[in-house]
Amino acid sequence: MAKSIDEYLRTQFMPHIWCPGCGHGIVLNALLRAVARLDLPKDQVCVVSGIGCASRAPGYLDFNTLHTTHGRAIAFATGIKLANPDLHVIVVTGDGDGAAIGGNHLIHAARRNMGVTTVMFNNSIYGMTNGQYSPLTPSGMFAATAPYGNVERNFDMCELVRASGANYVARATVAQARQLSTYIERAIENPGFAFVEAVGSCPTYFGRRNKLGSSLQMLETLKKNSVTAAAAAKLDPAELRGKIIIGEFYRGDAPGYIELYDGVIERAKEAAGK
Amino acid sequence: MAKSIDEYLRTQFMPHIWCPGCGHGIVLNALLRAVARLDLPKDQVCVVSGIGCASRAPGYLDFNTLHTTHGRAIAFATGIKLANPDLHVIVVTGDGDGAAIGGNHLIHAARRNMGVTTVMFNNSIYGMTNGQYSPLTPSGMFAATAPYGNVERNFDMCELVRASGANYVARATVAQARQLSTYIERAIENPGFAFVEAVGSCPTYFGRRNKLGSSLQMLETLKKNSVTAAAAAKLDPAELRGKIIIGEFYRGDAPGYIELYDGVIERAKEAAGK
Amino acid sequence: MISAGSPEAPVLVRREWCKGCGICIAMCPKKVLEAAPDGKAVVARPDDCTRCETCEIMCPDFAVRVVAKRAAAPAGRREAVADGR
Amino acid sequence: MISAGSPEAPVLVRREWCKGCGICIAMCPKKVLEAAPDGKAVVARPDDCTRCETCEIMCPDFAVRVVAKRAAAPAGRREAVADGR
Amino acid sequence: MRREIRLSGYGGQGLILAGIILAEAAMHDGHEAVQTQSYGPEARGGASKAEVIISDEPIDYPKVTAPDVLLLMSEAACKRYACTVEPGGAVIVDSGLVENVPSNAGVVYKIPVTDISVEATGRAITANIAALGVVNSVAKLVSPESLERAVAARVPRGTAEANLNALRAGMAAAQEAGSRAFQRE
Amino acid sequence: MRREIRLSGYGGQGLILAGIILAEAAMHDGHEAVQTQSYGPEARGGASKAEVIISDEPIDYPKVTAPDVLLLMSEAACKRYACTVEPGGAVIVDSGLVENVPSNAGVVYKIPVTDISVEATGRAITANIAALGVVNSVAKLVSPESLERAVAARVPRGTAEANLNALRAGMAAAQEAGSRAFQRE
Amino acid sequence: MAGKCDVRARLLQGNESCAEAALLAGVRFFAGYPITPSSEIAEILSARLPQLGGKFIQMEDEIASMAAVIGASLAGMKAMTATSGPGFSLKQENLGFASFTEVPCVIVNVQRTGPSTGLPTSPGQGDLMQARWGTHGDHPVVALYPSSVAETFDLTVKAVNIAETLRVPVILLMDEVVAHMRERVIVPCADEIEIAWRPRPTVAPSDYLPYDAGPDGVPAMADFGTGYRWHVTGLYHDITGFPTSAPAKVDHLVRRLEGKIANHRRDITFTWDEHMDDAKVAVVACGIVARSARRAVRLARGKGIAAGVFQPKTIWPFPYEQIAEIAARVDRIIVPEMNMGQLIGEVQRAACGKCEVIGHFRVDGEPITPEEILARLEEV
Amino acid sequence: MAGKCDVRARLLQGNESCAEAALLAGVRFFAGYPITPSSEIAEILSARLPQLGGKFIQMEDEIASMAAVIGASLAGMKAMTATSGPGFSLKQENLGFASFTEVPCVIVNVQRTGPSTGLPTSPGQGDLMQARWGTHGDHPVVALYPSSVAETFDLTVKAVNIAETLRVPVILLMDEVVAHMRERVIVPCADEIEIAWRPRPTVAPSDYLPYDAGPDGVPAMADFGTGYRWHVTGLYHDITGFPTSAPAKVDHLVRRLEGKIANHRRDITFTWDEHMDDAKVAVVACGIVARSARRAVRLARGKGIAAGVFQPKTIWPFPYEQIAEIAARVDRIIVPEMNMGQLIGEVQRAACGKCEVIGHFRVDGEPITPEEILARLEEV
Ligand SMILES: Cc1ncc(C[n+]2csc(CCOP(=O)(O)OP(=O)(O)O)c2C)c(N)n1
Ligand SMILES: Cc1ncc(C[n+]2csc(CCOP(=O)(O)OP(=O)(O)O)c2C)c(N)n1
Ligand code: SF4
Ligand code: SF4
Ligand code: SF4
Ligand code: SF4
Ligand code: SF4
Ligand code: SF4
Ligand SMILES: [Mg+2]
Ligand SMILES: [Mg+2]
Repeated sequence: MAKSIDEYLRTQFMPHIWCPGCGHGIVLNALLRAVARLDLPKDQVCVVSGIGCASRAPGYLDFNTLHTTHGRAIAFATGIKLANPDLHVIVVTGDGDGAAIGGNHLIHAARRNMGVTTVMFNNSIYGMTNGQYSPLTPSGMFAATAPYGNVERNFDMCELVRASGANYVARATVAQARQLSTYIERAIENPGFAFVEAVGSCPTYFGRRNKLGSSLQMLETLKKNSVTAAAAAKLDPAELRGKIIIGEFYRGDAPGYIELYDGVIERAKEAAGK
Repeated sequence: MAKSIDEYLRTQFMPHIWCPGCGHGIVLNALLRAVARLDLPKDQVCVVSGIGCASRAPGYLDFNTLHTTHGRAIAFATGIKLANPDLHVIVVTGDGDGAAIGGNHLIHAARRNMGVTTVMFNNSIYGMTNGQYSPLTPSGMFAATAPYGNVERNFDMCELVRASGANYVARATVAQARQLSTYIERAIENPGFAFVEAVGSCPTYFGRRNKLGSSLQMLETLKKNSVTAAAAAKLDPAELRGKIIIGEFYRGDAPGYIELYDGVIERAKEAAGK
Repeated sequence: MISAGSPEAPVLVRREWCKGCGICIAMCPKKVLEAAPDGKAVVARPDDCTRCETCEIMCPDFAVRVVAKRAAAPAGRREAVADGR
Repeated sequence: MISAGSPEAPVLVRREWCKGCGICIAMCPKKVLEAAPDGKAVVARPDDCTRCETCEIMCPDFAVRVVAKRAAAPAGRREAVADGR
Repeated sequence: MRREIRLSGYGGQGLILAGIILAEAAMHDGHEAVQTQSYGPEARGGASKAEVIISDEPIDYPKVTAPDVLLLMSEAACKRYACTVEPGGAVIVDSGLVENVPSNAGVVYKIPVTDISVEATGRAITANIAALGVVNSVAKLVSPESLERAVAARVPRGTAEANLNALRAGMAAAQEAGSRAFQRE
Repeated sequence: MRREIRLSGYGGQGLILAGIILAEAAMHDGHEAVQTQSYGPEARGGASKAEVIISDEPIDYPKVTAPDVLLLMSEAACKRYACTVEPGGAVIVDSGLVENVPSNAGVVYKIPVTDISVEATGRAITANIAALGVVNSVAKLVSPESLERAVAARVPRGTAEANLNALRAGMAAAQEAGSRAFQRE
Repeated sequence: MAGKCDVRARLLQGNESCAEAALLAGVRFFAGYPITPSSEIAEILSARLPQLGGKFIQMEDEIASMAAVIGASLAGMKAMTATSGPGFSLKQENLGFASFTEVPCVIVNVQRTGPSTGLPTSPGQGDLMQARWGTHGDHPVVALYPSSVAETFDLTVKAVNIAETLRVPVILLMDEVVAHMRERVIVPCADEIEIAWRPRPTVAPSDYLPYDAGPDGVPAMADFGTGYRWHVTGLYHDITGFPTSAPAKVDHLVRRLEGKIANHRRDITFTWDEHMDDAKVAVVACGIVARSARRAVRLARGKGIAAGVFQPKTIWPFPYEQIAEIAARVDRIIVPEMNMGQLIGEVQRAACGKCEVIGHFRVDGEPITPEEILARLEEV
Repeated sequence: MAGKCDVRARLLQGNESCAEAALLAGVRFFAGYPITPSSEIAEILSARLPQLGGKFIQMEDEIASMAAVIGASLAGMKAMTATSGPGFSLKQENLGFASFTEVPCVIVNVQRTGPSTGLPTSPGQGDLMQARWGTHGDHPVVALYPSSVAETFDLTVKAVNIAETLRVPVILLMDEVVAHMRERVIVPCADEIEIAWRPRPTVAPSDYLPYDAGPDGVPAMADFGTGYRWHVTGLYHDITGFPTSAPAKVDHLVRRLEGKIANHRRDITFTWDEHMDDAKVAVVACGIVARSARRAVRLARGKGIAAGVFQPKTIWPFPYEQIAEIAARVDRIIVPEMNMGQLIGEVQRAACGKCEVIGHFRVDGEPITPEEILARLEEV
C-alpha cells in the first residue's frame, strides 16, 4: 500500500465532530484504507450520504462528496452512477438513515443491482438526534424513545439486503477493522450492488444509556460477541443470542444495472434505426 | 361453511370496476372465503388499502374500510391495530403499492411483527396507471416504461418479507384459489405480521403487452408454472427459471408487537407507581 | 333457501355482474356452464353439476353462486390444500 | 520520508486530532503508547514498536500514523482477513 | 368555423386513434385542430370517447360541449351521448351495435360500420377507420387526401393497406346512406 | 429588574441542569424565569452553555445578550464568552480549569469550583451545583431555600444529599471570595 | 389555588409543555420519527403514554408516522405526531389525506431554520406558508402558533379540541426557541379544561351517512369497530363516503370542507394585542418574534411612539378581518419575521393598500431582538 | 419552412410535447414514478432517451425519483422528472434540497383535481401555491405554466434553460387537459433553439469555490468527476460549500438565493395578453383557463365590453409589477381559477386595493368555460 489515507482527508476540518471513541471513525478509516489499496483516483470517487453522525463523513473526504437528505443517499447515488458510470459511487449511511427511513431505497438498489457500494455505519442508535432506537437496536435495549426497553426486533441487514438481490454482502465489527476494510474493498470492486454492514458503537448515547462502559469497553464487547459465519453455522439459536455474525455472506457476479442498461441503449438505437 | 360471502359485499356497487378476467377478483374471492370460514364479525374486520386496481377492493367490502394513499396502507393499518387491537386488520395491496413505493412499510411491519395481515395482489404490473413495470415484473418482460424489455430483476417477496421478520409467509397463484384462501385464513389467525403473496394476472396491460393471451390462458400459464416449495427444493436454478414457487414458507409464533407493547404499558405503569 | 340436491338450480349466475371472461366455463370439470352469445355464463347442464364450487371460487366477479351446498358442507371446514411446503 | 526502521519515530500522534479515547493505547500489543495527563496518546516506548499498524487502524480520529512502513510493505497488499464465510 | 366531433363507443374499438387521425388530417389541411379524450379510473373496457375540434381560427376552449357530429358505436355511448348533439347536428350510429335511434339529432345516419369493416378487411378491428370514412363523408371535415395520409401514418405498421380499404369502404357507405339519411323535422 | 445569567463550560459538566435549577428556584420565589441553552449538531462533548433570565415582569426576548452574571467553567468557554459580559457584570471562573482572567468584567471571582466540589462530595460531578452555590451567593439571584428545594427536586434520585453539600460548599466559598474579588477599575 | 388536583406552577420546556398538554387533552396515541428540535415531544410521550394506557410508536419515517396517526384516529384514539421541517415536508401527502377525509389529528412542527437540512438547532419561521399550502390541491387546515411555553400548553389543548370538533388536522407551529426553553406553566387540572371529542353519530348504523354534515359542515364520525361500517377514501366522495366523480358532488365536498372552517372562523381565531387602541404603527408578529415585538412596543411607548402589537395565535385561517380593521386605522404595519417574508403577504392582502406594510426579515438563524424592531418603529 | 432539419408541424399530445421538448433542450436523464395524468412523459422518455444515449429509470417512488434527478444533474446530465399532485407532495423535501444546493433540474407537475387522490383524470389547478411553498423553509423556485401543447413545448425548453442558467429547480405546472390533448406544434430544429448550460468554473480546481457567485448571484458549477472535487450539503454552507452556522454567512446564502431569482426576474417572466391596452376589466388566468378567458374576452369585445386578458406563463416569481400596473388602470380584475382561490391572493397583493379583484372558482373537476367567464364580464 503506497498511499497514506491522509491524502483523502480534508484535513482543514479535522478533528472531526465525532465524539471521542466513536466507532464511526474506525469505519471511515477502514473505508479509506480500502480506497487506498484500490488506488482509486480521487476524482473518480464519489461519496454520498444522508443525514446522521455517520452521514457527516463525506464532508471530511477529498472526493466528490454529497451530503443529502435523511435516508435518500442511495437514491441520489443511483442518479449519479447512471449519469456517470465511471465514478466509484460509495454510500455512507447510518442504521437510521439506511435501515429506517431509507430502507426502501436500499432494498430497491439491491434488487436492481445498481453499481453502488453501501457501507452502513451501524451503531444501533440514532446518534445525531440524541439516542432514539433504530431498526437495528436489539430488543430489550434502552433508548431515548424506549425508556422501558425496546420491544421491536432488529433487522438482520445482511439477510435483508441479500434477500433483496445484492451482489455482495458482508459484515464485520470495528473490532475487526482489517477484515472490515477488506470487505469494503471487495464491495467497491463488485460491479453490482454491494453492501457492507460495519457494526460500530455510539458510546455517547447507546453506550451511556445501556451502561456499556467506555468506547474501549464497547469495542471489547464487540470483539467478544463476534462469531464468524462458519462458526455460527455450528451454533444453535440460543447460543447465538446476542452474537454478531461476521463474514462475507454473498459474493456474486450478476451483471450490474449499468451494464444491462447499456443493452437497452443498444436495442433502442437499433429500434430507432440508427 | 355457513356463510355466503355475499354478505361481505357492498353489492350496490357491483359489478366492480375490474376488467373482465382480472385476477384481482379471484384473490378477493379467496380472501372473503377465508373471512367467512373464520366467521369474523363484520364490525371487527378492517380492510385497508393503498392506491391501485387491487387497492380498490375495500370499497366493495362491508367492513370498516379504508382506501389510503399510494403505498402507505400498512402504516395506516399499524395505527388502527395499535388503537384498537380487537380489530382484524387486513391490508390489501398491489405489487406496485406494496413492493415499490410501500416497500419500506412492509419490511418494517414485518420486523415489528405488527399484528396485521397483508395480502399482496401481485399482477406483475401497475394496472391502475396503464401498465408500467413494477418491482415484481420479471426481467425481460415488456411494459409501458420498459419498451425494450425490463432490465430490472424482481423481488422474491416471500424471501424479502421473511428476511424482514414476518411471522407467516406464503404464496399461491390464483390458479390455486383454494390453497390461496387457506393461506389467507392462516395469515389472519397469526398474531404477528402475516404476508400472503397472491400471484394473479392483469390481462389488460401485462397480458396484452406481453402477448400472453386471454385471462383464461394466463390462468392456465400460472397453473403450469407453479411449483410447490417441496418440489422446487429438488430442482436446480435453471429448471426453476420462470417458475412460481408456491407454498407456506414460514409459520411462526413469535409474539406480536401488540402483546409486547402490553408489557411496555405494564412496566410504564409500574414505573409511574400506579 | 333451495334445498340441497335440488335439481333445478345448483348454480346461479348473476348476469349483471358477469363480465363474460369464460373462466368458470373453462374450469368447470363437468362442463355444466356455457357462454351465451354475449359471452356471459349460462347454466347449460345443471344435472351434471357436482357442486364442487370451482366455478364460484374462480369467478373474478362474484357472479357465480353454487346454491344449497352450504347447508350440506360441515361448517368451518377448511378448504382443501395441497400444502406447498 | 523517514526511512524504514528509523528508531526515533515509528509512530506519530497528531495531538490536535487526538481525542484521548485510549483505544490505541489499549490495543497496541507492545504497549508502545501511553496516555498523557489530558488523556491524549503519547509514544512512550518507541523502541518496542513492531509497526503492526494496529494503532493507526483503530484510531477513530485519524490521529495516529505509523511512519516509514509504507515503503516497506508490498504495494496493493490485502489486509489480513480471517474470512468469515 | 368551429366544428365539434365526438366519437364514442367502448374501449378497444380504437376511437381515440380515429380521433387523432382526424385531427392530424385537419392539421395537414391547414386547420387548427384539437383532439381530446375522456379518461376515468373506471374506464376499463367500458365507455370510450374521443373528441376533435376543427377550426379556422385558434381553438380556445378545447373541450367539446355540443358536437356537430356524433358517432355512436355502442348502446352505452348512445344512451349517454345521444342527447348531447347540437340541434341539427349529424349523428352516425353503427347500426350493427346500436338499436335505438337517438331522439334529438338533426340527421341520423344508421350505418353498420363494423359490418362494413369486416366486409372490407375481414376484421372488426378496422371499424374505427371505417367509421372515420363515414364521419368524414357525412360531415365533410377534412380532405380525403389528408385523411388517407394521416391514416397511413398513424395505424400500426403493416396495416396501412387494410385500414385504407376500411376508410374507403366507410366513405362509400356514407355516400350511399346520405340519400337515405333520416331527417327529423 | 431583568437579570441575565450565562453558565458556560463543556458538555458533561451539567450546566444545563444547573440552569434549570436556577430558573426553577426563581419560579419558586415568584419571579418570572426563562432557561435556554445552546444546541448545535457539533456540540458533542464540546462547548456547553445554559442561560437563565430572571425578572419581575414577563420576560419578552428570552435570549441572553449581555449577561450580568457569567460562569466560565472551561478555557474554551472563557475564550468565547468572557467578553460578552455586561460592563460591570460579575464573572465567576473555575480557577482550577481556567487560567486567563477575562478582561472586561466588572468583578471577577476566581474560585476553584470543581476542587470545592471534590472536597465537599468527593466527586467532580457535583461541580455544577457547587457552581450554582457560588453564582447565587455572588449575584443574589434567588433565595437559598428555593435553590435548595429546586436542587433536591431536580438532581438524580439518591444524590440530593451530596448535591446539597456541594451547593453549600459553593455558597461558603463565594462568601469568602467575595472579600477578595478582583475589582477592575 | 389548592384543590383536589395538582394545579401548580411547573417549569416546563416548550416541547414538554406540548406533550403534557396533549395528554391532558386526551391524546392517547403518538407516532413519530425523531427530528431536532422536536424530538423531546416523542421522547416524553414514549415514557408518558404507556403510563396512561396509551400507545407510542416510533415509525420508520415521517410518512408512516402521519399514516399511523390517521389510522389510530379512525380507530378512536386522539392522535398526534411531531416533527420539524424536513419531516413536515414528508408528511404533506398524508396530511392532505387527513384533511380531505376529515380525520382529527394534531401535527406539531417545531420549525428550524433553512430549507433542506438548514440549521437543525437554530430558530426560523420558514414554514408558515407551507403549513397552509404544503400539500397538493385545495384543502383546509388550521394552524396555531404559540409564543411561550405557557401558550404552548394552552394552544396544544386547543389544537386537540379543534381537531376533534371540526374533524380537521390541526398544525401546531412552534419556534425552536420556544420548544427548547423552560418557563413557568400553570398546569390546570383535568376537570378544569374543556375537552372536546369528534361529533358522534346519533343515528343507527344503517342510517349512517359518514359525510352528511349538518349546517355547521362537520359530519358525525364513528370509530372503526363500533358497528358503523363505513368507507374512507382519498378519492372524491359523496355523503355516503364512496367515490364519486359527479361534478355537483365534487363541488359540494370541496366547498363544504372550506366552509366548515369558515363557519367556525370566530371560534378558532385566537389573537393577542397590546396598545392597539390608539396605535399609529402596528407590529404584527407571531411566535417568538411576538415577544420581541411586545418589548419593542413597550420601549417605543416609553419614547412616545404610538406603537401597538398584534399577535395572531391562529395563523391559519389568517385573521384577515382583524388586520384589515387595523390597517384602516394605523399608518403603518411592521411585520418582523424570521424568514424572507411570508406572513407579510397575508398582511398585505388584508391591508389592501389601506396603510403602509413594511417587512423586517431576519434569516441568519438568530432570533429577532426587541432592539431591531424598535429601530424600525423609530423610523419615520 | 423546409431546411436542413425536420422542422415541421406535428400533432402532439401535451405530455408528448413536453417530453420531446425536453430532449431537444438536452435533457438526457429522467427518473420518475408513474402517476396519472403525467405517466405518458415517463413512457415516452423510456423509449426515447436510450435512443439518444440517455438514461431512463423508474424509481421505487417519487422521493427517490427526485433524488436520482439531483444526483444525475450533479454528475453532469440535464435531468428531469414528472409527476402529479400526490407525487409532487412527496418530492417536496428533495425539491428543497435541489433549490438550496442549486442543482439544475426540471420537475413537471401535471395537476389533477383535488387534494389527496382526488380525481386523477380530471383537471384542477390546486397546486399553484404548493409550487411556491410546498417545501419547508425559505427557498426560491421558478414555475412556468403553459396553456397549450405548443406553449408546453416552448416553456419546457425554457424551463430547462432557466434551470441551467440560474441553477434552480424549475417547475413546469401543467393542466390535465393540456397534458392529454393533441394539438399542432411546430417542432423547431435543434440549431434553431437556444440551449443553455449551467455556468462552468473557469478557474483551476484548486481555486474553485463552488458557492462563490458573481454579481448575478449564480455560482459556477462543476460536474462530479471532472476534477473539481467539491462538497454539496443541505446544511447551511458558505462559499466553499462546507457547512457553516455563522449568522453572516447564513444570511448571505439565503439572500443570495432569493436575489439570484430577483436579479433575473425580467428574463424569466413570460406573459401573454390581448386587448389590454384599453381594457376596463381584465381577466387574469393561467393554463387552460387562459384559453377560455381569451375566448370570453373576444366575445365580450363583440358585445362592446372593454375586456382584456392577461396570462402569466411564469407563475413564480409572480408578475406582481405587471399586475400592479394593470390594477392601476382597470376597474376590475376577474381571476377565474380551477381551485378555491390561489392565484387571486397574489393578484390581490399586487393590486393593493387599486381596483376590484373578483374570483371565479370552479372546483367540480370540469374546466371553466368561456361562457362562465363571459357571464362574469357581463356583470357590472
Ligand atoms: C426527514 C428527516 N427526518 C428526521 C431527521 C432527523 N434525523 C437526523 S439524523 C437522524 C438519525 C440518525 O441515525 P443514524 O442514521 O443511525 O446515524 P447516526 O447518527 O447514528 O450515525 C434523524 C432521525 C432528518 N434530518 N430528516
Ligand atoms: C404518490 C403516488 N404515486 C403514484 C400514484 C399513481 N399510481 C396509482 S396506482 C399505481 C400503481 C398501481 O400498481 P399496483 O399497486 O401493482 O396495483 P394494480 O393497479 O396493479 O392492482 C400508481 C403508480 C399515486 N396514486 N400516488
Ligand atoms: S453521538 Fe454517537 S454516533 Fe454520534 S458522534 Fe457521538 S458517539 Fe458517534
Ligand atoms: S387494469 Fe389489469 S389489474 Fe387493473 S382491473 Fe384491469 S386487468 Fe385488473
Ligand atoms: S359447482 Fe363444479 S360442477 Fe357445478 S357448475 Fe360449478 S364448477 Fe361445474
Ligand atoms: S367466471 Fe364469472 S365473470 Fe367469468 S364468465 Fe363465469 S360468471 Fe362470468
Ligand atoms: S504500530 Fe503496533 S506496535 Fe507500534 S505503536 Fe502501533 S500498535 Fe503499537
Ligand atoms: S485512538 Fe486516536 S483518538 Fe484515541 S487516544 Fe489514540 S490517538 Fe487519540
Ligand atoms: Mg446510528
Ligand atoms: Mg399490480
